Amino acid sequence: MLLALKDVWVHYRKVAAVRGISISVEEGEIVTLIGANGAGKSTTLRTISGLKRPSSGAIEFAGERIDTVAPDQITKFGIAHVPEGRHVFPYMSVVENLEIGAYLRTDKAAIDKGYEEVFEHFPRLRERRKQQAGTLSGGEQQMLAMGRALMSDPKLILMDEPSLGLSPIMCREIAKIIRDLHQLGRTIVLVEQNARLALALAQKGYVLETGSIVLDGPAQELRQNDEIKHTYLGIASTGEADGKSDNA
Amino acid sequence: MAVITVLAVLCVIPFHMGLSRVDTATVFFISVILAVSYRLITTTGDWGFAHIIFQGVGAYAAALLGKHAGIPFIVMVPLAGLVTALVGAIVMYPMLRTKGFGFFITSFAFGELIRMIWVKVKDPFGGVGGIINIPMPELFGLKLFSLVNYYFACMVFMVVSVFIMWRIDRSRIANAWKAIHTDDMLAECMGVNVARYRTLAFTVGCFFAGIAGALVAYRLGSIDPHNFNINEMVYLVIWVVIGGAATFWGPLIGVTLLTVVFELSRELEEWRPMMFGGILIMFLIFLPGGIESLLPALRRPPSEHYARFRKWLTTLRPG
Amino acid sequence: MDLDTFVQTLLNSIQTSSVYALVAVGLAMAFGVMKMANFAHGEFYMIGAYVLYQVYQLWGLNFWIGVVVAIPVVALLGVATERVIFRNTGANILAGFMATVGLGFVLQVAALQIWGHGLMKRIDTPYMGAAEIGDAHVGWQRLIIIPCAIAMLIALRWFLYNVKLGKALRACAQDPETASLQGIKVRNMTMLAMAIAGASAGLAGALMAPVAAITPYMGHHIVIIAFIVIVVGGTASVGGAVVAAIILGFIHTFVTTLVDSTTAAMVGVGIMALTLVVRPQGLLGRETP
Amino acid sequence: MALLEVRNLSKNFGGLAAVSEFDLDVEEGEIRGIIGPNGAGKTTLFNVISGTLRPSGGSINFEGQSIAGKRPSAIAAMGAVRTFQRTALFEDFDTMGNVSIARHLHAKETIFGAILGTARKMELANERRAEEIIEFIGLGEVKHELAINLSHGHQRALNVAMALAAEPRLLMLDEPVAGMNPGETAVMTDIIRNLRKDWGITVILVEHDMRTVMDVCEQITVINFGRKLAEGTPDEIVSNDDVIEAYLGSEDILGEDF
Repeated sequence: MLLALKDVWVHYRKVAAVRGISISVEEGEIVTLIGANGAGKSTTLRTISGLKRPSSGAIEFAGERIDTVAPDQITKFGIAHVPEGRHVFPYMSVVENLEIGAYLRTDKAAIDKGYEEVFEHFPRLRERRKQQAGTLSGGEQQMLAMGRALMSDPKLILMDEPSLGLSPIMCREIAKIIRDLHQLGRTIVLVEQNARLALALAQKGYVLETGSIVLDGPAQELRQNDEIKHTYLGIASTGEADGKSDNA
Repeated sequence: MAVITVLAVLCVIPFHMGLSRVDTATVFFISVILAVSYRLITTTGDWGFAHIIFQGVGAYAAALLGKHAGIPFIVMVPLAGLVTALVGAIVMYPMLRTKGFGFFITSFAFGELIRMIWVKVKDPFGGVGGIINIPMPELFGLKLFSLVNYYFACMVFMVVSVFIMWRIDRSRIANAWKAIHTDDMLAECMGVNVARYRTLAFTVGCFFAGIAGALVAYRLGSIDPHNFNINEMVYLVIWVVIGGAATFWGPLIGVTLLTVVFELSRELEEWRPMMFGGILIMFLIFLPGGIESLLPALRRPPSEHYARFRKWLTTLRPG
Repeated sequence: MDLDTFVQTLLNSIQTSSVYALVAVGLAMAFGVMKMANFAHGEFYMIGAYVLYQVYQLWGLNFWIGVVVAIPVVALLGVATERVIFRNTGANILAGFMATVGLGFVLQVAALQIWGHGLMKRIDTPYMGAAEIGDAHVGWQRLIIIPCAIAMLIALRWFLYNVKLGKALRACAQDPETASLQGIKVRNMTMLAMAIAGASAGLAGALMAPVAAITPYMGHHIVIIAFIVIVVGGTASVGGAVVAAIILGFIHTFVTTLVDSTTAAMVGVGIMALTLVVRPQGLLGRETP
Repeated sequence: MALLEVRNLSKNFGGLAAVSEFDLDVEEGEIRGIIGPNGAGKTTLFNVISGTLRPSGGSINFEGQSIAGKRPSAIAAMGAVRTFQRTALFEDFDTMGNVSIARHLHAKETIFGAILGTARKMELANERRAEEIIEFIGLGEVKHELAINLSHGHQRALNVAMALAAEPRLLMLDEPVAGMNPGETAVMTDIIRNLRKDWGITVILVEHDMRTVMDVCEQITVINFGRKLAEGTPDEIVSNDDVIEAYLGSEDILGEDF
């Protein structure tokens, strides 16, 4: 097992944003956390990468406890975080953004290979390598944030809402790249509000509701499961909802 | 009860100490008005860097009107307050767009502008030389030139000013100010017109700064722009930081304590700025709430202090 | 204003702008990266001048050795300030500012005690003579600061845009949290910013020492100008600070020549007040280094 | 005439249209839900109506009077009061103190009144009213606790109590049950229902927690990409394909080659 969260609780002051969740990620798979907004998905990712300390529970990565590791140490373990809203460095060029992604690496040849790999996945970034990141479109910024994460040659990539605010065409492009990365053997934890998209990409899924896991299983099974729809739309149970919609 | 005791003592002491001490005590009373009125403005979260300048506005108003219009002392002091309040309200209008550090630095800019007007405009402000021969204050035929008499005049103004500000601090208006400090957007949505209330706090604070200024002008007999420079402002900030600004009593503690320290350190003349600078740094790092933040601790039982001490010890261990 | 006066004032303006730029650029660095508003920046400048006085005048070493010594000494002072003050006052800009006001007092008294008080220190001018253009003439010593300032600004730009560490510093200024996720230690970058701030203030102080009046209070005037410059240029913008330094240097010098120095100071402060009220983000907006 | 009439409202940030061509009618006595996916423009809409943001275009009428572009305090004085998504309270004051500050609109005091202490009678009336509100919201037991020491559920309830203290006719609640556990949520749901039943207050509810929205609202407006996506009863909304797609997303965009 590459990553394991064991009964993790996270609080913002008095509020429990994550209430005792346990998650396991095997090497080479895409695992998705889905749920309506406010369910605690982003908090979970921020806790894994050290931006937030869990108030209890354990996080293990490749057999090591990482729940007290500072965020600036987390790349050393091989974890890269693509934050929600992309957060590229707006006044730096595309290449400079990528260079910062490889900040802790020293092997020049490997870094150069990294650039090549990124530009292969994202040919658009090659075209715009000198452009200021802040002037890129939303989709291109998302690509850059993903490329920057790849530059650290991570064993695990955490992606927070990559489809947020993107047009369907751009979503599709991003989705393809996520699938490509998976086929090349990368392990990915994908947080998405767009549940159908996420479940189409992932092998395993967890459904979060107000900080707890309410449903989990292979993505294929979850796709068929009507419960998800009810979780998202706040309908109490299947039977009742069907009855109601018949009346409507 | 405690207040009455303090006042009684203050009434007796001028007859039992040297005249230079009486003058020091007079300055202390003026400082109290200044510090308490500064803290009144900070209750909205608006930490300015120009309060001394507004004291200067009051001083110039008193000096000019006292000299040229012949307005008597008892009328002039509150009138200087009103003039200062008016200037404060005008200056506050553009500053409303800023808050936090922006407000701080903007107030500094406007303050410097006012100060440079004094330097630049010879008529009526007298330029670098300032205004001399401010008429000697007189009250009901009593010459206030006598230090002891002036001591009592300032004491009365101090007591009345502090009492009024204390009443305001306990009112609903002050609660609205404190609400603005905590969360101005929330206060606004609860119906508090934030712009109006910030202006009100600033204006009232300036009114009392003006009173302090008039008292300074009459005490010195002559004023110039140097009386209201940035160093004086820094000392005011030090009083309020060290006493604390959260409660009404913080600045009083600060002024009292530092006046005593200042007097005791007379022989260290040259080292004094370093000492006060060091104290300011230490407080901002180790006790940002000021001395007043220690007061609740005095009420805690000793056992709790011991428990806290134990806990503090554990934080010292490495790892 | 006749032609000679104009040329004279022009030369003075360039020289003044260079000093402003050198001092303000450091203040802007510190403010841009971690919102550290350092009021003791003027005292950094003052210490730079005293270090030169010590090395050049008292020890009799070469002028340039004095300059080279002043840079690391004041840079270290900057790092110490970050570790002792800004690290503890944290996100509260105002508390950091006030603590450095206290630090300013401390440094003034320290200079007074180390180098004695009384009259201002006189330094033999290492470069005598003056450049003469028509009737206008400016002492060589005053002109030295112009190439030095340009060299320092070019070096700084090269560092920020071509060196990995400099790029990390810019990344931190733009988005500290995301920078930390890339493995950049934000604390170290903050210290680095303060070191650069100290170095540039120290350099400016050392270069100005022979022509300025060296007193423990010489930094007071310069820090106010530096704050005006960074407010007008945009508090987080190093480029803006340079542009604003040039503009204010010219305005200041010309107004001083045409009217007087008090009016010049008023115009400067007036521009700052106007900027804060009308366009709080400064001339060059939110651009970061 | 509806209590709140929003017509053709738009709000742009730079080139981005966060809300565009938005119409909304809320009738007196309604409990209206506004929902939408993350980043759909709910909070922007809310901020524009409550005066926290200025609209870029369109009109907002409350009781027939235009409130577009007015200060939040002026809008609150007219009777439309909002709460915040974040827990927003005055931490240094106790429960009573918070509600008492929120009575601001109904406790006019001048600076001279403050000095002379002439407002005592008015303050007593205010205090009684504050206690009534606190009891209604169920905070009687923690009346004298400092706000910062209250539990999260109590803090959120206090937010609503503070809004009530302004005596609104229209109460706009921004995610009142955010971060609450099921027990606390149930209590809040009851409070919202009773607001209308006992006090006749019209409620607009922006909420992530769909269960709560479906539970208490008769009419729901769905917003997506800043525009109105659907409007109707909860039953209509849950069976609306557009809404389902907005919430669950779609895998169709992946295309044939997936």
